[in-house]
Amino acid sequence: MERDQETKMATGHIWVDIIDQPIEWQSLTQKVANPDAGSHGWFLGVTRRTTDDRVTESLSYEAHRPMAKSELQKLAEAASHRFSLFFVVIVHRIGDVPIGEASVVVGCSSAHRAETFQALEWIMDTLKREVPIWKREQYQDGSSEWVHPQSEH
Amino acid sequence: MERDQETKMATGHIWVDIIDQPIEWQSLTQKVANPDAGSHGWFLGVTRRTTDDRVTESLSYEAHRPMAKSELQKLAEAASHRFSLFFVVIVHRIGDVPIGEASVVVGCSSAHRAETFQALEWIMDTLKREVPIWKREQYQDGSSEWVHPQSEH
Amino acid sequence: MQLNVLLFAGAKEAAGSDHVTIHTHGEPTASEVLKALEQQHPALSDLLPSCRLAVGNNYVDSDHTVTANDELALIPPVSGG
Amino acid sequence: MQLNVLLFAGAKEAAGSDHVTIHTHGEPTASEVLKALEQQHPALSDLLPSCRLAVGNNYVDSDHTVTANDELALIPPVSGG
Repeated sequence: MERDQETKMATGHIWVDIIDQPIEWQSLTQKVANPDAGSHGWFLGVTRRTTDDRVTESLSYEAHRPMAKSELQKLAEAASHRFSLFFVVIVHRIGDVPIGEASVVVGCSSAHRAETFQALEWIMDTLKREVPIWKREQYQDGSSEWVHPQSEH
Repeated sequence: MERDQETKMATGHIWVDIIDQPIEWQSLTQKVANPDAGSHGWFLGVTRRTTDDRVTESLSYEAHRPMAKSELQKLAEAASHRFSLFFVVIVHRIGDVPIGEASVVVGCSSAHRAETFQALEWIMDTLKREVPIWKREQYQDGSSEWVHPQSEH
Repeated sequence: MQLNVLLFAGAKEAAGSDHVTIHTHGEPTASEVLKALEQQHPALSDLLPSCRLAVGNNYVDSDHTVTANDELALIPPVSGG
Repeated sequence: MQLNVLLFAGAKEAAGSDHVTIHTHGEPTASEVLKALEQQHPALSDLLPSCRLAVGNNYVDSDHTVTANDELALIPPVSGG
């Protein structure tokens, strides 16, 4: 993947990134390979057309970029430790993310599949609570709004 | 993907296959796309080097092929219904599967991530119980054995 | 009646063949097929208690009646994935 | 003391700026920073009760003491993923 060196954070078995372009996640899939890994898992969060009854035109994401990168790194390290992962990849895209494209890609590998599934869910749940990234819904009716879930705190 | 037409089973939003070559799963990833899908998930079961204390040289899989294809199709349909999936992909490789290569790839898409995670786990659990495919462990010490888990029935 | 039963994996290895033939009186149930396999092919007896029977592409219950042209398969505990 | 606070998303939109300045007596705690934001920037008052304060790359507790060169950020409820 060609990318600005400064935006990458690779520490041993962890790869986190915040990028402004489409996530070329297929180039990430080789990272999780390990001869002792029996299980690889990937999750992609994708912009969808409908939220409740409203039709989304596009989503746009903003980040407190240095802090978000730091939080992703901490999150990946915590997941790696907690679920004995061989590799963790978390890449979040910011800026406009059209329908059908991924805003976030999470991948990991572990000895057995139970840890892979648990880790993917835990990473996504924690990311959505802790990482300073915000989504702006741009609706087809012309309105738009920042999404600040009030139930989270 | 270039492949023998007869071995494919594509029914609307379902794609199951049993193949004798490496699984080119990246060519499968576009199948799950859907404008109303907010979540895509993938699981890869990969040959690992160690099982308990023994070192694996390779794994080899055998299938009751027509029945296994039929069972995969039923499994994909059941998962699609149960978890409201937009798409389900299940591909199992048979024959020798070297260390680091995938013996099975499962992918799906749904509106929200909860269903994606639940579906991947359920498909793998059910596949390992119901689909007539068998694994032969070829150990580095020269011995080999068919794996017939006795606790499953 | 003479019936052909497909064998796989450990069952194939134990019998030294990818199928065996059994002889039954009339149309047997699935459990009678398994019993005939045990009596007529003792090499399978270790694995048989954990096996299921399939007709065509489907598992069948123990009281399912087998007919002459059914394609039978002995399914030892599976280990795909 | 004069402190600069970075704003994001709905907070940035409400204030019409990607940062605001607050004035405090001495080195305030994080909760005193939030209080000062409410008093000195009423446009933020709707969102403030659900916001957290970050210093540098870390969330801080309400009793954390802020010093002159800290980079402060107001973090409204996040919605990434």
